[in-house]
Amino acid sequence: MISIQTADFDTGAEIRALQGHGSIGAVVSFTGLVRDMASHGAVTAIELEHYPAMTQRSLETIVEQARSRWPLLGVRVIHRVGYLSAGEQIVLVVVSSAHRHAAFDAAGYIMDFLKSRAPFWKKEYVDGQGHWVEAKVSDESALDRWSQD
Amino acid sequence: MISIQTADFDTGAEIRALQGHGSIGAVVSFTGLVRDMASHGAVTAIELEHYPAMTQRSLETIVEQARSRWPLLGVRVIHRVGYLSAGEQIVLVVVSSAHRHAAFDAAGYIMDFLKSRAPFWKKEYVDGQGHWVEAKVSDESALDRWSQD
Amino acid sequence: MIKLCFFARFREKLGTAEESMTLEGPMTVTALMSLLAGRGGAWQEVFDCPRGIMVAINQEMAALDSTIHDGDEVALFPPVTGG
Amino acid sequence: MIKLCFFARFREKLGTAEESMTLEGPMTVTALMSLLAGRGGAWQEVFDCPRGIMVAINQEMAALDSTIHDGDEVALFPPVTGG
Repeated sequence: MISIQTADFDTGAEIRALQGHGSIGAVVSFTGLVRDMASHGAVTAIELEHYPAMTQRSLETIVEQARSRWPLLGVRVIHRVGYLSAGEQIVLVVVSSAHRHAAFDAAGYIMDFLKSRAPFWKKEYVDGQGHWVEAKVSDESALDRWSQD
Repeated sequence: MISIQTADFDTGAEIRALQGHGSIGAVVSFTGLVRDMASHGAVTAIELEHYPAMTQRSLETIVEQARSRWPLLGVRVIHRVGYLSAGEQIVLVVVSSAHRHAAFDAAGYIMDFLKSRAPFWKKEYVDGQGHWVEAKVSDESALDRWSQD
Repeated sequence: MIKLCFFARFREKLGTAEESMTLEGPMTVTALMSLLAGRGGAWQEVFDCPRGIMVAINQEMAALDSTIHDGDEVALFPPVTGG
Repeated sequence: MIKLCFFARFREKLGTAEESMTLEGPMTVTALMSLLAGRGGAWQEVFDCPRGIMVAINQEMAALDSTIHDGDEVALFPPVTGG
């Protein structure tokens, strides 16, 4: 259900794998890619570092929280680590549910928490120089829309 | 960009086709499937009717509105018509953008308007008996969250 | 002459997908519906009450008080349920 | 003994990914950071100000006033930027 890997993934195959159940009416996928531009120039590649002992657990917690908020029928998360060239796939989240709003919301929720809670760090290479990506305030504030009261 | 067809589609191939551009950071897809259950029993198939002269134009308008609200890099919409068995794919929306919130929001927007504005009608077959699906109030009220002022 | 199109449940109930109709002059969608309801039988059942009826004029969504002109294509159908 | 782990910019700046450290007794994360900053040089630069530092104790996110006990694995890192 959750994979952290250096290998690439096949989005279509992962989506198909979640469509097996007859009561599924909606499948939403999110694919994150290495963009070729950063504020300081053209990005040729990135390097993704993670905290192996914690990353899997952190993603499991995020997925459990999503499952407790929405009636999901399937969840798949793949996050790559290591060197990735511009245009390569970084992350995949696929969620299936009976209804579309649950699937959309859960996929958005998982990505928002993954971005600001899961221990991954991105270094961008511009002209052969590595720069650690700074966290965006917008990633943290994106969590506000999921606060319940 | 917009197809109305009887043939099935390959979600993975459609997503890959929208990933070509280097400034794309996020791709969101929605796949709608024929659920095997309705309120009145087990659904074996559905039949989708549309208004050929209007459907394409209606979807184009919805996509244009989404493009005017979010900075999108690619949009693909496929909606099937005719007989479809339980578990089959009905509709696909794929949106690519530099950033994930634009991609999520635009895909959700397109689906919400498609559901309540595009001229498609669904008949469900339960025990060989066809029943026209009644529109849900929730589909109309889903549009409220996109009202700007 | 205008062209009338019926879809889904309406098409089945009325037993027809489209017809041509002579228009005396511009009229509202509501007036057209009254006229159709006046045919009695299934026509009255479908068009007696404008609630739950959607209308498109020349392939654009329209309202009950929209005006229909000669040469228009007017489609009458139940709320859509695609996707 | 506790295990300290450093990631990303911190790991590079400190020139080390992890170390073992003897703990006199339970202490807060803030106290640990002061202690590390006291080493001077890159350590001071990284841990002088707790703003922009995230901490996990035994692989769970923790706060500046969380208590560290003997045997814990304490990870210190900049805000995450995955996905």
